[in-house]
Amino acid sequence: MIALLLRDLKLAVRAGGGFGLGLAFFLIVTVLVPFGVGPDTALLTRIAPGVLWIGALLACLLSLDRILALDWEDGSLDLLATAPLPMEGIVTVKALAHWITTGLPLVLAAPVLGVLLNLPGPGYLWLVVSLALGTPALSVIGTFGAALTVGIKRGGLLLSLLVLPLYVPTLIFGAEVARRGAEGLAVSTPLLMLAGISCGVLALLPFASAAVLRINLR
Amino acid sequence: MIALLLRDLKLAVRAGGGFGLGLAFFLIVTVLVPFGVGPDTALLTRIAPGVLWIGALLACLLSLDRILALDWEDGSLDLLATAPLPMEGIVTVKALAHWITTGLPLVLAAPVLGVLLNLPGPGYLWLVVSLALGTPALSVIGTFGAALTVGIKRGGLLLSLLVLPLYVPTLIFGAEVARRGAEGLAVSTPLLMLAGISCGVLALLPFASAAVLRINLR
Amino acid sequence: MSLWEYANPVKFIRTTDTVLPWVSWLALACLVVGLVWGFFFTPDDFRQGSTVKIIYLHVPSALMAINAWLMMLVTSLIWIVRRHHVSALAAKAAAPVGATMTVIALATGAIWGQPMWGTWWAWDPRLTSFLILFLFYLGYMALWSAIEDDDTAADLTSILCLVGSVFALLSRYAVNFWNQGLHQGASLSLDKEENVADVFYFPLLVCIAGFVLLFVALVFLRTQTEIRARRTRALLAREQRA
Amino acid sequence: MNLTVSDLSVARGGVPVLDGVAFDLPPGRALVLRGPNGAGKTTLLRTIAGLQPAEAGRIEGAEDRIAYAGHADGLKAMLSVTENLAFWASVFGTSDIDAAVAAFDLEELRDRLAGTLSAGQKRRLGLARLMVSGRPVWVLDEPTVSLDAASVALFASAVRAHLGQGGSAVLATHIDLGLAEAEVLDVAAFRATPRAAAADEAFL
Amino acid sequence: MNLTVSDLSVARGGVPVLDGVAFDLPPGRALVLRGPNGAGKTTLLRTIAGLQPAEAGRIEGAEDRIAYAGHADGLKAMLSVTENLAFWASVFGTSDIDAAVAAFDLEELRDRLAGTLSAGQKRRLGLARLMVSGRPVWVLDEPTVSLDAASVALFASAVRAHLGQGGSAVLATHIDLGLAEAEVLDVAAFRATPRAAAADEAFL
Amino acid sequence: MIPDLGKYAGAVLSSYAVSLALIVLLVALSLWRARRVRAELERVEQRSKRNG
Ligand code: HEM
Ligand SMILES: Nc1ncnc2c1ncn2[C@@H]1O[C@H](COP(=O)(O)OP(=O)(O)OP(=O)(O)O)[C@@H](O)[C@H]1O
Ligand SMILES: Nc1ncnc2c1ncn2[C@@H]1O[C@H](COP(=O)(O)OP(=O)(O)OP(=O)(O)O)[C@@H](O)[C@H]1O
Ligand SMILES: [Mg+2]
Ligand SMILES: [Mg+2]
Repeated sequence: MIALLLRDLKLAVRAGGGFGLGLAFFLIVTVLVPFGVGPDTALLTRIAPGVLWIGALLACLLSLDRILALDWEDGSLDLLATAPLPMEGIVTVKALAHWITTGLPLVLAAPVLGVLLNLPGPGYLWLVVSLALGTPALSVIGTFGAALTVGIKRGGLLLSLLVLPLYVPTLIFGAEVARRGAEGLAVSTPLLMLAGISCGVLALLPFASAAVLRINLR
Repeated sequence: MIALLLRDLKLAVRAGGGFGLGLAFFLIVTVLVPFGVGPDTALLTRIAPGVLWIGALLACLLSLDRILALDWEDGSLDLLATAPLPMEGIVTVKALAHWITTGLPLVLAAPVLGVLLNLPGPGYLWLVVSLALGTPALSVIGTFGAALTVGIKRGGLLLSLLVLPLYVPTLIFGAEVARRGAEGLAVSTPLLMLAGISCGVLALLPFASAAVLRINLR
Repeated sequence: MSLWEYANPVKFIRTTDTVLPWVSWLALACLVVGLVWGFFFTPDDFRQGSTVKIIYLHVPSALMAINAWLMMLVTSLIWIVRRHHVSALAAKAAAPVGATMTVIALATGAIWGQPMWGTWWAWDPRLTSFLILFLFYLGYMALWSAIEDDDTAADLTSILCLVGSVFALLSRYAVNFWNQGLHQGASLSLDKEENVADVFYFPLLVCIAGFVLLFVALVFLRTQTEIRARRTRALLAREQRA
Repeated sequence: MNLTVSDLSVARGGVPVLDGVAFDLPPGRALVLRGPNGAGKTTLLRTIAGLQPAEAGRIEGAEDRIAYAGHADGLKAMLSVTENLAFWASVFGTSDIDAAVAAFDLEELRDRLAGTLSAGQKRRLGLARLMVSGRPVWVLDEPTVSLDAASVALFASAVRAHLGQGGSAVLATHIDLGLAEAEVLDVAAFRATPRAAAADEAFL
Repeated sequence: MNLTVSDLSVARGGVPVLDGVAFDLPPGRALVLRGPNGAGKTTLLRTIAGLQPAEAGRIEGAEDRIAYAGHADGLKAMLSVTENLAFWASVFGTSDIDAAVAAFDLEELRDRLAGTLSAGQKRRLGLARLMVSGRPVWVLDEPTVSLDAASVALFASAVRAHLGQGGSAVLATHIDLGLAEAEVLDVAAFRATPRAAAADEAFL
Repeated sequence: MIPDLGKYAGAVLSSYAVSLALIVLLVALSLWRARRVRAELERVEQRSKRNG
């Protein structure tokens, strides 16, 4: 398992798809939004938490197809399936590697990008907290989607389509935490919901992903 | 050339990466935005043109890696390069096929999605006009990016990073046309600029894409 | 003797080896003198108070950020037209320096903006186009690192640099059109009336000289490094075949 | 422990391909599958390796004992030869890769990225993976594709050494491997009668 | 028109692989390249096909006359056999695909999606593409990988027919193709002396 | 020693700190990599000289 995690991280760093790129995409989405909606600062401040969450979500989404598809294409997945690792372990490790290369950097970078969108002062803490709680769920759900679409060539777009609806609850509560935090309101309810979703997803979805992957392999 | 166009369209329809998916992604992004920024109607009306443009841009972006990478992986691109077609023709046809499968449906669907975001009445016409003028440029620029990253395994994220800054001028003028249109202001200056960019890009960039592709193939 | 002789890697390393210490020490001297002069021995501005001291970092880094890209554009063109390896490697070497300069300009600008405009960041055209420039740097460096074959990478990145420059210019106009800014216009030109007061002007000039020299020194050093790395790879490849 | 296949039916893409396949493979023996293109060798091997379910019949002695090598090698282009092997070794809980490197003449290529190898060199690396897996039953689908005569001989002696240590092997191939001692099974004999797949039966 | 290669040097990944390759291939003749794994056959063929530049030397009579088939077949999994062939036919400006279908025994598979073919069937389809290209010089890299004996014979007779019509062929292979009349060129003889590639020379 | 920066002390000092830190980081990284690459090259050159 650890060997698999290390290999995935090594590949992410070497193959130029690692830490930097997800981050850069996040940055770019955040930068594009003002170009789209106009430079009005008050307006940007209002939509900042939502935009940052959507940006993080999209950055995650774009890198999902690297989780399993590469291993599928070159046949490693077949070989891993015949190796003495439980399929549940494989998908969990893959999700973890994805989170480390994508989710974690996003959490760390979000405050800096908050500046670009004039996020109000108290928002930073809650933005980081909500992302830290939410991105693991995004990775796990994404792995499920990747497992669903693994046989499909360049299923990137289909993958996004399948995964986006699954992301909605996480997005709603995550963005709600960030927004309420930015406006100085109480955040406990959405925060609890977000934490609940994350825990539930982390505990249960790997089994579904493993089942789906087994079906796709045959 | 026509054979290539027809083949690409056929593949887009059959391989499940065609008309529907780009559109669906566009739809989902538009739907996610209210979840992210909150359901305030006045706010949504203000950001509607920008959000629609950004959604279109991202939908385009996500499908870029299908333009050339699939053909590269299965060796067709090598074979096409030895076929009696000029490389410039190949990249132009590829961009055209991408536009027909992605840009065109977005143009047609944008008014419907405008309703979801309370786009004000006069905005519809200019939204459609700006997208119709802008999306061909997005496809051509995207093909350039795809040609740059074609040798790189799952270069999807890198592709986005390279292409997004190139999209900035198109996005600014396009969204400006749509926004001014929605607010009932004069649109002629940004419209002219948008048209100028599109024409310039269409006329010149295929040569750069062909050069880049030749380098990548060797 | 033609200038192109310096495009020979060996010759380049030999020449820069003699020049590099001079440039480095000069850069250090200029930076120390300029910054110390600016920080300790200039008065506060009547409007901006002590924040005016930020100018000694902000303006030189902003200038270098743009000029580094221009230099990359020129060297990329040289590579495309004349295929001198040093030229491509110099472009590669300059990119991280330019990117750092851009970050410094952005960071000092943001820190300056907080007291002056009451906000860290505004979507002012000048600021925005710098952010876009930063994105171009990121993409350029990412492309370099993603391609294994050196010459292919040089070819592709120089074309990206060319195309990117055109789009960066376009963005500049687009951004200008999109938003009228807060940022002051250029006032460093020699012929204009409203130059900054001389008290600020001279230390600023020293700082600019320091940044330019620092840039030159870093590019020399990093180009040497790239050449050596390339040479190591070539030697190893030869060894492997033997 | 023998690998025993009895009355096995396999299907691909919902179409039954082979019916009533049966064989028994004791340790120390090799079985070569033959048959024309499209006969169903790949399908059979994937079923034995547990990558797809059987339509009918039983496979015994396969659970957790199989090292499979298919048409694709599962190499990571951006990892070196050593790294690729070491990864599979640690996945399979073994650690010694030197024997495998030596057996397939990869010494000189140790530090090369797998992506820069030639077709035959890649294949050798893919086969070396079998040795680090430490599994007793090798299930190989056209293992000698792209290999030159010398490498085929290397491969044959690796298989022979594996058999000598009490392992066994099932191989599908079109060419002569120089494994005289191996039994040959022609899968064309088991060609399925045209009928619906199990999954379709409910609709007929 | 002959395909004339003179004093050709080819490199892969910046490393010179072959030096001083020279041959002359008149119409109606075939040339078989041999050499151990990693000798540089693929590199040589790609250079001849114009997919990568030569380090030095000249290739004449190749421009727009070559049909290349490499390790990958360039098939679209979601198009049927007929559609795949028809596409390449119209790209090369020919239109008759029936001869190719017949020559490679694809009649029965005509309407199957290429993705559902077995390895050998895919390869046959890939080779059938050569016939619809209408190009006189075939440049083939290990064309018989995955083919069974019957298909190899089909391939050999297709090559022979092509030669009979005044075409020519350069093939790299490790196995015997049954093309007795072909000349053999062992590329191992042209192994490059260890030196830097042209691109690296400036650095040495 | 440090001049009176008034209410803007934080801004001025932090911008100096950030910029100098970035410059020092860049210079240090460049020097470090230059050293490493130079040593590596020397090693390889020695070896290839010894081997002829
Ligand atoms: C993050 C944001 C900023 C960026 C990217 C930025 C960029 C630049 C650039 C590129 C220049 C050189 C332009 C030229 O000489 O033509 C410049 C000059 C200057 N900037 Fe900024 N700036 C930023 C924020 C600020 C802020 C907040 C202030 C102060 C309120 C400021 C004050 C100045 C001054 C006084 C100059 C010198 C102008 C001159 O005389 O040339 N900048 N800036
Ligand atoms: N979706 C499908 N529908 C119908 N037939 C299919 C489908 N997928 C595969 N087949 C057929 O199943 C058969 C078995 O294929 P398999 O890959 O097992 O053959 P093989 O013996 O490995 O051949 P080769 O020697 O060419 O590799 C082939 O005839 C193939 O055409
Ligand atoms: N980036 C690289 N660096 C060093 N050597 C390389 C690189 N890429 C390829 N090579 C070597 O170039 C040689 C030629 O490879 P090529 O694929 O042409 O061989 P081949 O004759 O086709 O072999 P095979 O029969 O295995 O297909 C091989 O020895 C390979 O290892
Ligand atoms: Mg098979
Ligand atoms: Mg080869």
